[in-house]
Amino acid sequence: MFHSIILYIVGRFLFVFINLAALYLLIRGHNAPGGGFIAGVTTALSFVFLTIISKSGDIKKLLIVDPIYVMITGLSIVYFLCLYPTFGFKAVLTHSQFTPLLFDVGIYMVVVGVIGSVMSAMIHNTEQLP
Amino acid sequence: MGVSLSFILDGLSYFFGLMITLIGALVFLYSRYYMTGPKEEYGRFYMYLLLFMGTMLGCIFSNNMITFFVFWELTSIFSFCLIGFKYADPEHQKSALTALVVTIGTGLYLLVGCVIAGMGFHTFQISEMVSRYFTLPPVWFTIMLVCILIGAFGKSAQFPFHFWLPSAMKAPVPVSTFLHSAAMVKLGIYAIARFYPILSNHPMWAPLLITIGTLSMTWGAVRAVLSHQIKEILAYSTVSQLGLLVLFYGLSFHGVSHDYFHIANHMFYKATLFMVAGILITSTGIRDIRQLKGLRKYMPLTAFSCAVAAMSMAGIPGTMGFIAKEHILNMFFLLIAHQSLFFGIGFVCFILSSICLFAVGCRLVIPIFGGKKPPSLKIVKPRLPIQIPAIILSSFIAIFGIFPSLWAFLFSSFSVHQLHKFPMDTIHSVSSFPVTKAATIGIFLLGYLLFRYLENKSLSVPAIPFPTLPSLAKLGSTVTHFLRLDKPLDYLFIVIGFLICATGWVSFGFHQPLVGFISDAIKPSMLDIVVTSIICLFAVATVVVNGWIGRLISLTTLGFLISVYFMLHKAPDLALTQLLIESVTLILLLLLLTRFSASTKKIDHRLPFTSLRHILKICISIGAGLWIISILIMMSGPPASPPIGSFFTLHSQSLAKGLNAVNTILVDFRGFDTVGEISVLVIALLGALGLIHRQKDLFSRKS
Amino acid sequence: MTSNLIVFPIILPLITSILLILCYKRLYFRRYLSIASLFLQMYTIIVLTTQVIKENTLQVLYVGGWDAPYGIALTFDLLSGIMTGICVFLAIITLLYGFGYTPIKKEHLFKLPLFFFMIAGIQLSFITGDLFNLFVAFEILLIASFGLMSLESRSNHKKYTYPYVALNLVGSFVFLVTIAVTYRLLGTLNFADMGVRSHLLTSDPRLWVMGVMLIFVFGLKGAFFPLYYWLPKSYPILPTPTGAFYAAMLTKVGVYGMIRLFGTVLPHSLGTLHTLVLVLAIPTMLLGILSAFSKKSMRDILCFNLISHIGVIMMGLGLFTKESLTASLFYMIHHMLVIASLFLIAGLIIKMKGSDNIENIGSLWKTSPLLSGLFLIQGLSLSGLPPFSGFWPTIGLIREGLSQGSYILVFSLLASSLLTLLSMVHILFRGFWDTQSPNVQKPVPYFKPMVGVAGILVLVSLGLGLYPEPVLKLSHDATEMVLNQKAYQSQVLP
Amino acid sequence: MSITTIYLIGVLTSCAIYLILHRSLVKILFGFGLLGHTANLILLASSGNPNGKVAPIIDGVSNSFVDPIPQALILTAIVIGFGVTAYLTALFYHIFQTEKSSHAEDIFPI
Repeated sequence: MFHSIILYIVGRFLFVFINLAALYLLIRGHNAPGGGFIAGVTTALSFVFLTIISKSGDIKKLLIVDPIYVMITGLSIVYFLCLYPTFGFKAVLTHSQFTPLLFDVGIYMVVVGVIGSVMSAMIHNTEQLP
Repeated sequence: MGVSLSFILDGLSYFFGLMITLIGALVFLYSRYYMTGPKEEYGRFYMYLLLFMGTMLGCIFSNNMITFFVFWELTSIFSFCLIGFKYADPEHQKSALTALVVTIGTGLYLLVGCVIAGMGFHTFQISEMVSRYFTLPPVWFTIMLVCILIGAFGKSAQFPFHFWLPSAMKAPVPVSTFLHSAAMVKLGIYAIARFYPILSNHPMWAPLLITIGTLSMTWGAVRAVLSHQIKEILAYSTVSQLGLLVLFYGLSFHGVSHDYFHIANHMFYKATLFMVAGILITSTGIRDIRQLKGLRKYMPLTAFSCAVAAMSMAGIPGTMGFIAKEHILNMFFLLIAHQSLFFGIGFVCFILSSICLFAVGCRLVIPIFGGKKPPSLKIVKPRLPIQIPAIILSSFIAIFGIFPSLWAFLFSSFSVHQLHKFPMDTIHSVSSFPVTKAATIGIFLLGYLLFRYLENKSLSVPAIPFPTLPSLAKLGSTVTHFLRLDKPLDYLFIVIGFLICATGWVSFGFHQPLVGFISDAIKPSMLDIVVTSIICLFAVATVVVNGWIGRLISLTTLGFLISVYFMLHKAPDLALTQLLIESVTLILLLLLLTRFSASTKKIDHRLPFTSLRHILKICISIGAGLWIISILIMMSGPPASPPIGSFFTLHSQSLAKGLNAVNTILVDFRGFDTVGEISVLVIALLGALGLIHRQKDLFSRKS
Repeated sequence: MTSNLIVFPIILPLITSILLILCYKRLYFRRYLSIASLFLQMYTIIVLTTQVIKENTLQVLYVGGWDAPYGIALTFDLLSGIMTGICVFLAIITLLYGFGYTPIKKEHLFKLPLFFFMIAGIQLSFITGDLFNLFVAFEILLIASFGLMSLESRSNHKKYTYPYVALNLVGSFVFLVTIAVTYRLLGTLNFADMGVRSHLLTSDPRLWVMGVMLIFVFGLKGAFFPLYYWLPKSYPILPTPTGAFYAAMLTKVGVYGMIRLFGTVLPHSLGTLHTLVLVLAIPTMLLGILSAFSKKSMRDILCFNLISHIGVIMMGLGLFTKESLTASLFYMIHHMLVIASLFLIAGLIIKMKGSDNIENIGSLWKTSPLLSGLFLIQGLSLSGLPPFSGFWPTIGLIREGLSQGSYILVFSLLASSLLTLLSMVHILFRGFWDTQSPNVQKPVPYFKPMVGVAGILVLVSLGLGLYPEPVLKLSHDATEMVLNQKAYQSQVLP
Repeated sequence: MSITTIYLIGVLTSCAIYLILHRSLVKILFGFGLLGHTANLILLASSGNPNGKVAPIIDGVSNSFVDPIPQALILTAIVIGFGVTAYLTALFYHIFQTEKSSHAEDIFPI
């Protein structure tokens, strides 16, 4: 869309930086402001940003996989975490040691997937139109 | 619920059951030769007729008020099917509809009556009600009485509801024979007889029955004389006779005598006449009696049965009708002599209707069968079997008319305690009162004169219009239009307006607490004032700025400012989320609007929205603001109980192993909400993709 | 106490929808999977309900192991059992029917996933015991229903999704405001805890405001009088199988919310609120049905009938006695079955004649007697005539209406019943009896199993009419459970 | 809650309702966005007075926190609101595309 080589190089640098920040937000979410949703939106924003300044304008290429699959993986993690405690005869969604983080990761993936998909669809289709 | 399938087997139900099966059987025989048409229609006709007869019997034998009502309504439904048997004809549809609406509509009153009876007597069993006390206030008893009687009147075509019966004459003749002489219309009479022991003590009983009965008797007889279509004549005379029966029950204080005789009389002669009418219609194809002449040579048997039946209708000696008429005349004289002159009005009406019916009887026999057949009239001679049922019925009329003691012998054991008078007086073939004799002779004379007078006149009465489906459709469109259901743009106005009115009414209704609460509102800090004013400014800007770019900028800035506001209110998670989501939304909206800005700009100069709508818009939005302010003021009062929030800040660390209470709530304490929330995201995405992409583009990796 | 089974009616459809998205290429497998999942769900519901009946107490699940009122409690009582059970039953019926209705190649990939998400939302709203969770449940089912509507309607009809979306978004906004008011006022979101705390302040005007706002929220979902605008133009744009499910279930969620909140949560002494519902019931009953006469399409007519019958249910709700609520509940069960089957019948007509405009069909009485019979039975049933299923609750409602002296309501009930009959007769005359109507298209032989599926539904509702006792008892017990606030609170709050 | 918050929310509601009653779909879209913000602020208002309290992040020092429940609810509401916005955007995208107009009168003739 707005392709320029300098912007793109800076963008790639920023992209890595933003994603590191997102990772940080994700991990510390349980103890400080942050968490899966915030991190997810951050990552998704970085992808959107990169897409807009990149040549092809396709998030799907950048993400390697279709964001829908990212979303489904995240959703599966969350639903699995819902059911997982029932095997140990605990109430649904009872958390143990690492599961809160995993839960956040699930949310993170869903958010990345959803925002990525909807943005890619909008960009893709608005370009296609006359 | 106290609804059970229990049956009542007493003289009353036996009698009605017997009569209905008798006439039913004859009608079945008759329709075998009457009905013509394809085989499957035939089968359908018999199916309806059988179902109808079954429900009739069910109604008569049921002891439970609710099952009684169930069968009652079922008879209406099957009669609807029977009347609308020739379904494709709009006229037939109209009559079927009229019958359905009247009988079901009045049936609903009966339902109300039944329910009240169940409430008052604490049982739905009719047989038990007689021996119980009505526990509700007396006014309920009156309502129950009126409701049950309305039901009965509707079914037996009494005065304000009588119009469905003549209109139902579009049905095939066997249907009219069965439904409109013998079975369905008698159901109302049956209901009156059935509830006589329960209801007749009420002071409203007699006046209601007498008034309605007299009105329908007279009106029916007058209309019968003035009609020319043979089935219409019969229908109106049925209305008249049913009115007479209703009147009869109203006049019978402290027990009824010989009601079976009257009912059987009417059933026999009316069924005969309908069958004769059917024979006439099939063999000549003509319904107007003015065109029929000199038929006796071609169908002597029919002429005979018609004559007997018509004589019974006219009340000529030797028929059941004569005895019945004398009986009622006697009753009137006794009442006038012993009770009051008030019954004189009823008496006069009775005489009047008897005169009319005499004339009708003459009209049905003398011009049709007497005289010479005009050559233009084409006749197919009726076959013998089709004439047999009418002959059987007419011979009953003659036999019981000549030997009334035979009737008494056969049916005296059918009398029911609490309904009938005991001991019953015997029926005489000739009355002992000289006044009665005089009155009878007077009726004959005047009736014959009336017949002669009307012979060469053709009077007609205009039909009363009945609201039908098209008029309902018109009303429906008016309602739809008035409610603005066809204007999607107005929906939001109405719904938000209602919200403001409904809740505003409550929250403004309590002034005092509001005033109390507002004093609790805390003083804002300077920073607060500045931030909120800037947010307000941008909110207003979003509304007033021209062009979508300006609006979008205002809206986004507002979103960022709200995250500042969240920060001020000690909500860092919210601030962060708001900031990020606002950016994503901005990009999303930009993607949408950059594409479509051209098309939106194009159509900007157009007629301004109607000013009324604009004013309304301003009013509603200001109202909404005031509404929310009133709610917030109310909320700013002290909480009624301590909120559970402090639990989480206390235990977040120990129980959920997290320091950020908001996050522990989201992930742990109320994690299920979060599961739902991300499902919502996924759902919204699926919906959005379905709208943006075409089906084949989904899941494709190509761009 | 871990009765984890409670969560299965919610989590099973969620997982199913993930699987359905994943195996988007195996068209037939998707169909088998969805039906199998629904049957499994049905099984869990039956197990739960029998447990509830056997122990005569509700089942509670504290999600995450956090006791109420701090965590989210899912509660499953007899009312939830009835509602979830019917939901799954109707989902099975409409899906099976839909498989015949839409050719497999033309079925949108996201239809089944969205449908299952919607079921999850509906079931969650029947099961949850937490106000905010109820909001989430509503959002799940609403957005899924938006999505499904815009997915399944024809391209030029998709715009009619907008009024539906807009009005429901306003409803969501008000729901959020209500939650804020509730939390500020009572300091809790759990139903049982709300019940305990609201009993302390029955004279507080703030409780009234909260109640009225709740009536707005649920009334909007349940299509009460001035709030039903979203309904008549949105349901008819759906293909009939989906439309049948929407018509049967979605409004009932709102009604369920009313029953739950006014029966279980709020003090029963808030008589003014009940009166408000009663006052709204009259125009809902009458205006709804009157508008039906102005419509030509069978589905339009059915939608307006639907509104009118919501009014009938509201009447029982507003009278607010045990008997009237029982009648309402029974009526609701009856109505879900009947309206769904009528939609399915309309679908068959569309398949046969290419349209459900009653002016254009005609002569069905002659050509397809089976269909006519089904329609006649359900039409009479819809108008509450005996001996069909609508009749039994009508008796109860009349009785309660009379004993509370609400004559106008009884009258409107009877009038709406008669008018419903007329509107059914209207369809019968134009659509079935008339033979002159020009056919839009040549009649297409319909897929036989579809008639069978619709027939099953008709048979069930016929059975309900002829032998109402078990369901009557069930709804009576359910009402008793709903109204027994003390038991609910002691069960949920440890 | 403070009086400024009350007025702020009042103004926001008025503006939002004014926008969603508008004839242009773009403005309606903005209106719903604004309405979402308003709902969040109202939810926040239910947590009461924030003065003298700290954010609900346990630091071991302070013991007077603002109520975390409304914040958690708002987070959920924001996410749901985003979902709704995304869907609405797509719906309007579709409407613009098929109707070639963003004016409600063209789409639903009066």
